[in-house]
Formats: sequence, structure tokens, C-alpha cells
Amino acid sequence: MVPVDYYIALSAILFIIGALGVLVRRNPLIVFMSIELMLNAANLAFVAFASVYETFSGQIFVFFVIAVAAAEVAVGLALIVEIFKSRKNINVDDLNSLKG
Amino acid sequence: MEFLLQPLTLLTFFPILGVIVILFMNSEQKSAIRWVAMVTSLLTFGVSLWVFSMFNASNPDLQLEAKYPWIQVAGWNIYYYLAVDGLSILLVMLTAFLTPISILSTWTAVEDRVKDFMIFFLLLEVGMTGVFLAQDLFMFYIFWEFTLVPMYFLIGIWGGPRRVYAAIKFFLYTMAGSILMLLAILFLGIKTDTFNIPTMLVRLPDLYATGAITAGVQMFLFLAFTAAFAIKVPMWPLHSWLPDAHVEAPTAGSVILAGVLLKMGTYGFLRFNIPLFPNAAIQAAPWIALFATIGIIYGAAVSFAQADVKKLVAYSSVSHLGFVMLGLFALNAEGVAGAILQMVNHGLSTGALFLLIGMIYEQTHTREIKVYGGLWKITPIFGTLMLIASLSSMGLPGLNGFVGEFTILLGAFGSEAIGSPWYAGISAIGVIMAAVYILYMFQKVFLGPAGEITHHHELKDLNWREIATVVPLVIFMFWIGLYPKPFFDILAPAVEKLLSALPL
Amino acid sequence: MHLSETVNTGFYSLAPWLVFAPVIGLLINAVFGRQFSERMVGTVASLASGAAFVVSVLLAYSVSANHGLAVSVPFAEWIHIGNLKLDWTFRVDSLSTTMMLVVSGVGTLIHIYAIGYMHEDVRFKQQEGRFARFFIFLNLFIAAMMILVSGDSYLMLFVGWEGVGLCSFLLIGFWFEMDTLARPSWANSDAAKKAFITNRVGDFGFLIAGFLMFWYLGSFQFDEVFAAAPAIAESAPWVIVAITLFMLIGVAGKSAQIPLYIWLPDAMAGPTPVSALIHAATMVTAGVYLVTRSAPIYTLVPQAQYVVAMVGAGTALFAATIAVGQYDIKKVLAYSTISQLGFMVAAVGMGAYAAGMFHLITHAFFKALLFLSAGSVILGLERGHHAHAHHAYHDEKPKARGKKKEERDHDSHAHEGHEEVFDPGDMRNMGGIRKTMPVTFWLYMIGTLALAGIFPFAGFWSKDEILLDAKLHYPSVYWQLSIAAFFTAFYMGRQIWMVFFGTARTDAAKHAEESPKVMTVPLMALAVLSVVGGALNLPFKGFHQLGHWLEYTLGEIEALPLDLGVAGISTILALLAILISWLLYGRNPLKSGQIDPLKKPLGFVFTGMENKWFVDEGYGVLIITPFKKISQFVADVIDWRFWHDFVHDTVIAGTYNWVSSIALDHYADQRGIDAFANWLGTATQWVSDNVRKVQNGFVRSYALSVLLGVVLILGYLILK
Amino acid sequence: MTQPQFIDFYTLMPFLIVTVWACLLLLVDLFIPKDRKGITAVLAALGLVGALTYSVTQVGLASRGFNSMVVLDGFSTFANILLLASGLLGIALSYGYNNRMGINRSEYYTLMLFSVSGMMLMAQATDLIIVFLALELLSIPLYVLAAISRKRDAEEAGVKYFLLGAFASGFVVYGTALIFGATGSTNLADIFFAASSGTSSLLLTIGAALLLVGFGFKVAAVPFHMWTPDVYQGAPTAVTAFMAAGAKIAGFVALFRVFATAFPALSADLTDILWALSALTMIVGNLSAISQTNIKRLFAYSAIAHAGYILMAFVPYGNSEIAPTAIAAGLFYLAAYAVTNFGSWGVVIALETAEGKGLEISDYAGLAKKYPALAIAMTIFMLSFIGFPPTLGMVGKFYLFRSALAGGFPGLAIIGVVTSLISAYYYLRVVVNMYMKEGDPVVEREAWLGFTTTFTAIVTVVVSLVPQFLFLLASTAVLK
Repeated sequence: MVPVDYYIALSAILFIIGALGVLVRRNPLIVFMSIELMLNAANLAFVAFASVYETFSGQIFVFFVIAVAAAEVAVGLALIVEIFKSRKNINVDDLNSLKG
Repeated sequence: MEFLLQPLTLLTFFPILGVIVILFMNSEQKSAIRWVAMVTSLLTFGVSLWVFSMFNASNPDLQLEAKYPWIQVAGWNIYYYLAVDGLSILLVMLTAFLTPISILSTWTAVEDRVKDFMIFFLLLEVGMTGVFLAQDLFMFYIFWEFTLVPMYFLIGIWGGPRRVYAAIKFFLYTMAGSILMLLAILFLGIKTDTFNIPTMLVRLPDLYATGAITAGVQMFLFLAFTAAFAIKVPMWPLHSWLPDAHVEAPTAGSVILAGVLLKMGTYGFLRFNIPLFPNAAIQAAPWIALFATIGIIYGAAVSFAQADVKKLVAYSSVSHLGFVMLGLFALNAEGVAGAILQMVNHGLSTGALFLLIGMIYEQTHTREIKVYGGLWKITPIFGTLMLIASLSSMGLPGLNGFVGEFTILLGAFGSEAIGSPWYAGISAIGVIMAAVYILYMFQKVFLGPAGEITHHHELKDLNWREIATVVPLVIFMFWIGLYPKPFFDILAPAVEKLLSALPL
Repeated sequence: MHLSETVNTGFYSLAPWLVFAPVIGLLINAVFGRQFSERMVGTVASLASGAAFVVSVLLAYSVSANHGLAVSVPFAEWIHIGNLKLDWTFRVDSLSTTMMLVVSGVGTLIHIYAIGYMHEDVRFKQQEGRFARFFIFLNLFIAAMMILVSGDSYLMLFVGWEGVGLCSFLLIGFWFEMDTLARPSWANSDAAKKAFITNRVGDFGFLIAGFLMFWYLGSFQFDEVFAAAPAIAESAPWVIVAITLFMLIGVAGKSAQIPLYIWLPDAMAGPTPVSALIHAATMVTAGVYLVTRSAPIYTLVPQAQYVVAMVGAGTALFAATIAVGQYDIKKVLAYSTISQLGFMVAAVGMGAYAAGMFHLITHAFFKALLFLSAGSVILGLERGHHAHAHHAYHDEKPKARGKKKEERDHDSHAHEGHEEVFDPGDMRNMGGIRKTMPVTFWLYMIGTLALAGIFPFAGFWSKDEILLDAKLHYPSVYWQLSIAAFFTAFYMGRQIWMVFFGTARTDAAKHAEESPKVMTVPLMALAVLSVVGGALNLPFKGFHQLGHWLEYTLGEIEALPLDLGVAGISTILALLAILISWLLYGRNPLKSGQIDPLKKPLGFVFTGMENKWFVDEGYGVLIITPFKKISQFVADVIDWRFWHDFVHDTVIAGTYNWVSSIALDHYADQRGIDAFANWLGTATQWVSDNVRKVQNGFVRSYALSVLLGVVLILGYLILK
Repeated sequence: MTQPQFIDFYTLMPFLIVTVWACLLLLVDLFIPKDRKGITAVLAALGLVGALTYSVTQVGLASRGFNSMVVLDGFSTFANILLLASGLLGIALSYGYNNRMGINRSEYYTLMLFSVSGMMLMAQATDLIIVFLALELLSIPLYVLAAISRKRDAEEAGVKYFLLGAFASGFVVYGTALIFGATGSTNLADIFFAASSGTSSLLLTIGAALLLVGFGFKVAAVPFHMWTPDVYQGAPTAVTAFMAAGAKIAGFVALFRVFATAFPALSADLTDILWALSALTMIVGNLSAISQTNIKRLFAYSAIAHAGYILMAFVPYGNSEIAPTAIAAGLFYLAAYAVTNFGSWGVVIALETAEGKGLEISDYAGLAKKYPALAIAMTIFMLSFIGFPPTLGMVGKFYLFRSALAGGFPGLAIIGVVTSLISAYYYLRVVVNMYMKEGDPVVEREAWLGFTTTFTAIVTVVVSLVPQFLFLLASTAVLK
């Protein structure tokens, strides 16, 4: 049995990778995927902890997160498509007409 | 709703009725609006006379109390609490008295946005009266801050060329002081579990005695209140907003600013700093006296060097209010009563000076001293009234200024709290200097050969309305100067009571 | 010394009318002055003043009838607060009634005289409307002076004290738009202002004395102060010394002593009746009255008395030297007044109160006479000048005084032949007037002889009494006063020769006309008083009436017999001085345009005398200019540029803007708001650009900010 | 697993009404002709009114539902009423505005209802799962709403909001996971027991901190605030008004519920962080606002600054003596802020033109002369923001600073008053422009807009004079 600490460490690493991905990537799709990575890191932690406490609630949470992430994807992609339609470009760094 | 029928409620909020009427008037009906405002302020003055008739001067306590629970939740014993005593009645009367006079002075001076002007003016009266009547710190703070708003507009909309700058400076400067006071008020409220001033006065001595509020904290609280009031007064060196505000404000604004708003600061010292923090007040007295003395001399010196007659009078306020502060912190009956009377005096004499300056400004649109000269010959009534106001301002016996300044200096000279006659002695030099700048102003404007301005303007002497504006002030100048006994009779019991509570 | 009793019956109850009679007079004239004829205005004013005189007489009678009992007549409570109990109470005793009689008596005569004088004066200056104003001020003065002399406490005295200062200001500046020669100028108003401010300096001393009195002696009321003083003089003598010396500052201000005398010569800018009434007979003697009134406390501190005496003596001598070098007829009299006031102050300083008061009274008579006569001369010259001008240019109206300077200069050029405006007060423009104005001449002679101290005129008796006292107690004062007396006789002689003898040096003098009866009759009354005034206090056994009278109030007064030595020396000195003046000015009368014959022998000394020893210039350099400079500096540099502009607008508001990185470019048009910001210019711009770069619109930087926040929080939690 | 009881539904009734109504509205909308989409707004408002009425009947009642995953108490009722009112005001502002701007999309109001329901759920949640769900339920419609006008700026705002919102959600989820890991439960009460029974650990603390980040993002606390100005500026103004009030209320309510219920034991650590957040937010918000020239950005920074003031009330959340009044102060201020907020955005909407003009502060020049009533209303809002009498803002700040002092945070109170002073400067600039400059502004007169500004102005003044009932409501709302 792999100790739970390992799972947690992995999830933390994933989470940090996700967060850094948000910071460094310019394609909104990839940024979005990085966010998904962060969520999934959390999911991993949930599942790991759920197994430690031998309870379902952690796993249920995971389902919720997945579902919500799906909803987010729907909205997010729609927005990104809109932007792409109007600007022919999907670089987040070009989204800077609002500033100051 | 019983509280609405209380005399002091009526006095405070009566102008609101006028505001409501004016709100529903067409802004083109300027004359009608003026009349409504005038009548409202006169009726308010009538109410103040009614209040005065019910006031018992021999009673040193708060009277005509209107006290109703207002916000009663845990830790918030806030009352709707208006009351008057000997310390405040004169200032209340002064407010009610100066407002119609100021409104009358705007009759032809304000042509632009008359409706707004009158609304703000009447609101200002509400705020000022409330400041002098509120006996609950929360209420006091509301009125205190509220007065800033209409005055801000009065300066900012109807003021001179740099009015916006002056208005913002006035607002921020004054607010800077009051936010510190706000914290002190809250702290007091937490410690005493009330915002009610009389109750607080009962509870505070125990807190001081038991060390629940240490001497150091008391001093901090004192200083926090001082910050608000000293800026308002304004005490040297916090006076920098004053020349801007005065010079830019329209005449009526200057009159009220000098006549009443500055008094709110000195009144604050009297009503709050001294009784609430007695030990700190005694400890601070020499320092306040020092700043007051510097202010007296400094204000007088700076006044003398002004080229703008309104600025000259504005700086003279720094000097005059220095006297008031000196008297207050003499912490003896002569000084304190003199100081309160001097608040009224300054309102009358400086008010009259601003009114008169405004009247000539209306004709010539300049306030530069050097373009004038010889006006007494051209406009004798104007000159005579100005002379009386000037003499009152420089403290000539027989006029009001002397009575106040004399008692103040006398009190300060032998004050135990101040502890040294030097402050009063040096301040007395301020009396000489007052003669220097006032006479300088009077000479350069009214005496001597006809000035350059007379080549460009056909100067007219005052008309009946303008005379009627100033004469009531002049009457009071003589009254207080010749027979101040009734005024001292009003002040004495309350002042004695105030001082008897001090651990001197 | 008697403690006063409170009485309010009989004639005593009239006491308030001392003040109210003139006040009513002035109110009537103030309200109806425009409708009244000049005669009516003058009559009302004179009656008002006369009423005060009548009351004074009645009060004096009452005092006399009650064997000098000092009486307080309470009138009203004034200021009652704390320990301060100030009442407006009239004090009727021999000293105050003496002053009342002098003030209202001389005052009434001068009122009458002024009806005639001002009638012409306002016409010469083409300001006929100002006639009533003059009498209003004059009545106001009488009222204030009455408050001064009748007050029962130092504070009431002070009220009158400042009140007369105001009247002095108003009357000196009566022709405020011109100078003494009626040219548009600031001169008269400057003189008025100077008088008021100088007096205020004195009042400052008085105030401080009052404060000390209140806190150490516990009262302002005369009797209470005097009763408390001896004990304090024992325990804390410095207090009494301080009180008396601070009071001396007040005295120096009001009675024109060194170093505050400088305003009095300038005060001659006022119409001549004013010079006579206020600046010779009454107001300026208030200081003498004050010291006399305070006799019980001055007597306690000989050091202070000595200082007072020295100040008086020094002033007497110093002013007399200046009088020698003056050309203006009124200026000579002004310096003479200062000098004579010096005599009085020296006298009261030495404790010779009766002598001081005696001289005060006789001086009031003869100096008023001299001033009014001088006024008569000046008007005579004016008349002569105008008659002549009218004669020469009969198609022209009398010269317009109000015209613009160039025109008027042109006028005078046309018929005077030189650029100078004709100065009717300049003695060099006179000469030989005794023929054209004989009445005035004789009146003037009487005044001169009285002033010079020639037997048996009033001045002889009063001055000798002072000299005698001085000789007995303060030899140095005696010598100073004797020399001053010599100078007095000399400059008066000089004046007489220059004005009345010789030949007319100008057309105006040649055509001078005598003054009307309304002016000369009061003068005659004064002349009579100047002759017989000495009878008030003859230095013979059984006489000393004034001394005895004042003893009621002041206690035992030394009654000195006539000392023939002193009298002889002073008479010889006076005669000698007149002789010298004749040798210089009488034997060879001055020619038109000739320089003063003293100029050559005395050289720079005379220059000094001519220029008042440059005292005014000294004050200018030492006090006035520095004050102006300092106040300008404080106002401009410290208050405005440093405190207002730099600290407030630059430092406080600037820091505020700097921190908040205001965007200047967007606000270039909104100067009002950004007056706060404008000064910082490009620096702010730079900072603002940089700070705003943080909010750069990039999602990734925003996320970075969030992440930084997370890292900081977690870091804090982990490391804590 | 038990069957749902009536009490479960009763607990959530206002939320359910709004949710169900929103779903129905989606259907009904299909039958509404394109040119009469205004009816949708009216219907949506009706739904909110119904929920509001129901909510009012719940005042003073308490219950739990769904295995203690949601709760009904004074606190949630207070929040519900506030949120429903906000929704109504949001619709009132949107009604004319959308027509003018050409945002004729019927799903607009449905999205608003969903968002309101998410906010309400947030106020009632006592389980982190529900908190998360509610958070997303309120956020996702807002992402869409921000971009709904399909203008360039709006799209940018939508994407930014979305990306950053999702990013913040990531922290919330991860934080929840850690908390779950530390305590074995996501239920707040269980977490509290676990935490106070000595198993407190760094894991729990970090988890709580990550939750704080998520909530901080929603309420726009510094340094999680940077999306705010851009989104507020880019989004349609009516949406901005709605989200400025609603999201803030929901965020704060959840923040408090979660922290006060679950983490009192951590207050020693978290108080410092909250203190710093509050101080930073006040300072940065106010200072940044000064340099703004666009009124929407100005109010965005002002919204950030006010988040700082409200946060002040949450600093002593762990002190059971002080917390009730402090939180009451926070709730009171939230209410005051919401009212003023809608009023001020209402004025902004009135001046905004279809071309997107009228949004600079200088466009307000001369407003007082031409439209005095509007200028007076705006002045009242500005004074309320500054904290000047006689406005709600003043009473609210009085209350807030008092609780900060009573809680032993004089430094925070001082920062509060000093930044209030700074804020006076930029708020006054608006007033200066309206009253003291010459200009010729053009204002759209719309009935509901006029109603909103008038109503909020009157409430701002009148309630400040008789604030007791609001006080009582706020103080009884506090969790026991």
C-alpha cells in the first residue's frame, strides 16, 4: 500500500504545476486545462483522504467537482469561442484593453 | 413623535421646513425662494427667542431637554438628546441670529442657482444649531460632520476663482481632524457604555480613578478631540485652510464660517475637552496657551501684511480665536466666560466686517487694499459702519470686543492652569497689533485720498437692505460693549459649574 | 485720604449726566445733523458740553459743601464674572471734579470757538457736509473724557482712556483725505493712525498694570486698590513697582512723554480746536491725572516716583529744544505742550501732586488760548490769502482744494510764483500780523507770557511751584526743568517776533483778517483765565486753595511758600530768553526766504532741532520698518510659501498624489482639482505610469498576484 | 440515508423558489415573442418578490435541513433578504439599460436568478460541498452575464473573470480537500469538533487559508482583487451593479459562516491574516481609486476599498465576546453598502450612452444644473461612501470602527479612518464635477432607473436616521 503522504505530495505537485501553468501559458485553452489540473489535484487529494478516513463523502465531493468542472468548461469554452470569433486570436495577453 | 414638538427640536429642524418648501419651488422664482428662506430663518430666530424666553439663566444645568431613545442596541445607548445650558445658549442664539442676516446679505450677491444656495444655507443652519445642542456624542458627531457638506457646496459653487481648491481643502482638512475625534468618541463609548454626555460625565471620574482609563490614554483622547477642534478653530499652526476658505467663500459663507463654524471648534473644547478630560486639560493648558499666544501674534503679523482685505480679516480670525483659546484654557471663570463671550463677539464683529467687505466687493469686484482709499468720503454710512466693526474687532472699550478680550487676558494672566502671566502679557501685545492691522486696513480703504477704484466705479453708499443687514450686528456690538451684564449672567452659573468639576 | 461713600442723592445723582449730556448731544447731531443749520449743530453741541459743565459745577459745589467727602455714585453693573466685579460707578471727589471742571469748561469754550472756526474751515476745504461730524466727534470726546475722569475704578478710567484715544484718532484724521495743506494725501490719516497706535502701546502698559493690580491687589476700584497696596508693598514690593512702571507706559502714551511722545506733533493735523482741546488742554493731561489719582500707590515706591520724575523732566527739556527749531506755528505749540506735560509729569512724579494739577489747569487755560489764537492766525492768513487771490483773479472762484494735484499746482504757480502750496501755518509766511489781527495778537501775547512764566500770569505761579518742589527734592529735575523753562520763553519769544512783528513776508500775511466774535470771545474768556488762573493756588499762607481742595482727596499736601530765589531765577531766565529771541528775531525781522538766524551759530545742533532729533526716523528704522519686514516675511514666506504652498500643497497634498499616482495627463484641463497635483509634474507622471503598470490588464499577472497572496499567507502560516 | 422531510425544503424554500422559478422561466421564455422580452424581467422580478416575501416570513426562525448541510437562521435570512433585494434592484437597473444597450437576451434574467440562488445557497450552506456548489452556481452565471453584451470589453471582462474565478475555485477546492484530509469531514460542525479536539494541524490551517483565498477573491480583497476593476469596467453596468453587491454579500456571508463555525480555533493565526488583508484592501483600494478617470473603474476600486472596511468586522471572528457585534457591524455595513452601491451604479447607468460614452468623471460636469435630483442622489451616495452623515455609510462606519476598537484593533480603526479621509478626495471629485464645473451631460430617463436611484437615496438617508431596526436585524442575525 502506498502511504497516503505520497498521494498528497503528488497532488500538491500537480496543483502547483497547474497554478504555474496558469501563470506561464498564454493560450486560454491551456490556461483552462491548467486550472482543470488544479481541480484534479484536489480530486486526487480527496480520494486519498477518503480512503484514509474510509468515508464516502470525499469521493462524493470529487463527483461534484467533476460535474462543476464540466459546467465551467461549457461556459469557459463558449466565452473563448466568442473571443476567438471577434478577435481571431486566443492569446490571453491580448486581452488587455481593460487596465489601469 | 412627541419629540418633534420639543422646543429644541423645533429650533434645530425648523429650517428643514423651509428646505422642503424650496425644494418644490421653481428655480426661476428667485425672489420667492429668497423670501421663503428669509422667512424661514426669521421664524427660526423667532423659535430661538422662544427658547431663550424659557431658558433659566440661573440654572447651571442642561435645560429644555429633549431626550428620547434613538438607537438602543447592545453597546449602543444612543439617545436623541438635545439640551441647552449657559455654555451653549449664546452660541445657539448667535447662529439663529446670523443666519437671516447672512441670507439678507445674499439678496443681490447671489443670482446664480438661488434655490440650491438657500437649501444649502438652511441645511447648514440645521447642522450648526445641532452641534451646539446635541448632548449625545453620536448625535454631535453627525451634526458636526454634516455642517461640512453644505459649507463645502457654498464655497465650491458660489465661491471665488479658486473655489474648488478651497472647498476640497476645507473639507479634507476639517475631516482629517474629525476622524481622529471619531475614534476617540468610539473609544469613550465603549469604555463608558454610553454616548450620552451627561452620563459619561458621571461615569468617567470612576474610570479615571480606577485606572480603567489611564492618564496617558486620557491625554490621547484629549489630543484626538483636540485634533478635530483645533483644526476647526483654527489654532496655529493648523490654520492653513482658513485663508483659502474665507477668501474663496461667498460673503454669506464667510460670515457663517467666521461667525459660527469656527466657534464650533472652540465650543468643542469647552463642551468636551475640558469636562471630559479634566486632568489632561489642566496638563495641556500651558501648551494650548503657548499655541494660542503664538497664534495671536502670528495671526496679527500675517494679517498686517495682506494685500487682500478679506484675507486680512481672515487671518485676523486666527489671532482672535487665539484669544478665545487662551481664555478657555485659563480655566478660571474670568477666562472661560470671557472666551465664550468673545466667541459671540468675534461672530458679530468679524461677521460684520465680512458683510461690509462683501458689499463693496459686489460693486467693485476687487478686494485689493491698494486700489481703495478715501471711501469714507464717498460712502459715509459704509465707512461709519466699517469703523464701528473695525473698532469692535480691535477691542475698543465700549464695544463688545473689549469686554471679551479684557476678561480673557485678565483670566489668563492669573490663571493657575496656565501657570504664567507671560502668555497673557505677550498676548496683550496682540491687542496693539490688532490696532496696527485694523487701522491699516481702515486707513488704506476708507481714509486718505480717493483710490484708483473710484476712477472706474461710481461707488454707491449702502442701501437700506444693506444697512439693515449690518445694523443688528452693530446694535449687539454696543449692547455687549456697554452692558454685558445680561450675557455674563447667562454664562456665570454654567461656567462656575464647569470649573467646579475640575481638579484644580 | 478719604474712603468714598456711596451716595446717590442730591446733585450727586446728576453725575451720569456728565457723560449722557454730550452723548445726547452727539446723538441729536448724528440723527438730525444733516437737517440742522450749522448754528444749530454748534448750539446743540455746545449746550451738551455746557450741560456737562453745569453738572461739574454742581458736583464740585456738593463736594465743597460736604467738606470734600469723596462720593461714589453707582450707575450700572458692568462686568461681573468670577472674582471680577466691575461696576460703572462715578466718583465725585475734589480731584475728579477739578478735572471735570477743566474738561467741560475749556471744552465748552472750544465748542463755541469751533462753531466759527469750522464754519470757515469746512468752506476752505469744500466739505461743508462735514461740519456736523466734527461736533459729533467733539461731543463724543467730552463724553469719553468724562468717563475717564469720573470713573471710580481703574477700568472705567481705562474705558475713557481708550475712548479719548479713539476721538483723538477721529479728530486728527478729520480731514483724512488730505494733508495739513489740503493736498490729497495720506498724511493726516497717517497721523491719526500713528496717534492711535502709539496710544495703544501705552494702553498695553496700562492693561498689564491692571492685570497685576487685579491679581495682586484684588480689585480695580480705587479705594480697594489703595487699601490693599501698602500690605503688598511690604510683602512684594516688586508688584507695586511693576504696576506703577507699567502704568507709566500708559502715561507716556497718553501724555506724550518720552519715548511715546512722537504722535503728538503729528496730531496737529487735526483742526485747531482739536489741538487746543484734546492735544493741549484735556486728553493729554489724562496721564498726569492718572498718576495723581494713583498717588497712594506711587507714594509707596519712591524708585518708581523717581523714574516718573526723570521721564517728565527729560521730556520737558528734550521737547523744548525741538520747539526751538520748528517753523510751523502749531508744531511749536505742540512741542511746547509735550514739554509742559513733562513739567506736570515731573511734578506728579516727585509727589508734588497739587503743583502738577495746578500746572495742568493753568496750562489748559493758556495753551488752549495759544492754540486757538494760533488757529485764528491761520484762518486770518487763509482769509488774507483768499482775499488776495480773489482780488487778483476775481473771475475765479476761491481755489479748489479738491482738484487734482496738477491743476492745483498750476493754480498756485500762477499766482504765488513758486511751486509750493501756500502754508498758512508756516511762521515764515507770517510777520507783522499784530496790525492786521490786533485782537488775536493781544490774546496771543497773554498766552505767551503765561506760558513763559512771566509774573503775574498763571503760568508763573504754577511753574514756580513745580520748580520749587523740584529744587527741594530732586535737584537734577530742577536743573532740567529750569533749562526747559528758559527754552520755553525763548521759543515763544521767537514765535511772537516771527509771527506778529516785523513786516509781512507774504501777501497773505499782509491781507490777513481778524477773526469773528464767535471765535475771539471764547478766547477772551481763556485769556482772562490765563491771567488770573494763578489765583487758584497762590503760594502764600492762607491761600493754597487748590492744594487744600485736593487734600480732600490726596491727603496731606506740602504747602510751600513762595521762594523768591526760585521765582527770581526762573523769571530772570525767562526774560533773558525773550531778550535773546528779540536780538535774533525781533531786532532784525526775518525777510522772506531768509534762513533762520540760529542756523548759522548752532549748525548741526539746529539741524537736529529742526528735524526733531531724527526720532521719528529712528523709530522708522528700529521698529516700523522691521515690523513691516517681519510681518511681510512671516506672511509671504513662512505662512504662504512655506506653510501653505510648500507644506500643505506640496508636501502633504503632493505625497498624497505621489502615493496615489494621479494621472496628470487626463486632468490637464481640470486645474481646480489638480492644483493639488500640478507642481509635481513629470515626476508624478513617471511614478504614476509605473504604479499603474501593475494593473496592466494581463490575466496572468492578476493570477500571479493571487498566487503571491497565497504564497505570502502560507509562508506566514508555515513560518510562524 | 433518510428521506427528505418538509423541514429540509422549508429550510431552503426561498432558494428553491428562485431556482425553480428560474428553470420555469427558461421554459416560459420560449413562448414570449421576441419584441416583448421585457416580460421576462417582470416575471423574474415576480419570482424574486415571492422569494423575498417568503424570506421575510422566516425572520426569527431557525431550522436545519438535508443532514445539516444547509441551515436556516437569522444570519441566512438576513443575507437572503439582502440578496433578493439586490436581485430586484439589479433587475430594475437592467430593465431599461438592456434595451438601450441592445442586450435583448431573455436568458439574462434567468442567469441573474440563478446567480441569486447561488448566493442564497452560499448563505445557507453549512457543508463545504454546498459552499463549493453555491460558489459555482453564483459564479458561472456571472461569467456569462459579464460577457453578455458581446462587446469587445465585455468579452474580455467575461474571460478574465472566468479564468481568474476558476483559478480561485481551484484554491477553494484544494483547500477543502486539505481540510477534509485534516478532519475527515466537510461538514462545518464536524470540522469544528475535530479542530477543537486537538487534532488541529498545519494541514487544516493551510486548508482554511486556501478557502480564505477563494472567498477573498469573491469579495475582491487585496491581493486577490485585480480582476475587479477590469471586470467591473468591461461588464454591462447593470451586471456590474448586481455583482458588486451580490457577490460581495455572498462572499462575506460564506466567509463568516465557514470561519466562525468551523475555525474559531484557528483564529490566533487567521486573525493576523485577516487583519493584514483588511488593512491592505483599504489602503490599496483607496489609493488606486484616486487616479481613476473612468467612473466604473473608480467605483470598482471603491468596491475593493469597501471590502476592506467590511473585512475589518471579520478580524475578531474568533473572539466570542466581540464577534457578535463585530459581525453585526459587518452585516449592517454590507446592507448599507448594497443600497448605496445600487444607487451609485444607477446614476452611472443613467449617464451611460449606447456608444459607451458618459463614463468619464468629467462627463458628470454640470449634472447638478441640468438634473438636480440625480445630482443630489449621487451626492448622497458619495457621502455615504465617504461615511458622512446623514447617510447609511456614516452609521455603518461608526459601527464598524467601534467594533474594531472594541475588538482591540485600534490600528485597523486608524487605517480605516485615514483611508476614509483619502477616499473623500476622489468621491468629492465626482461631486465637484457635478456641481462646480460647467458641462452638458445627457441623461436617459427611465422609470425603473429613476425609481432605483430615488429609492436607494431615500433609504440611504432615512434609514441612517432611524437605523435601529436594521441594527437589530443585523445583530439578531449573528450566529449564536
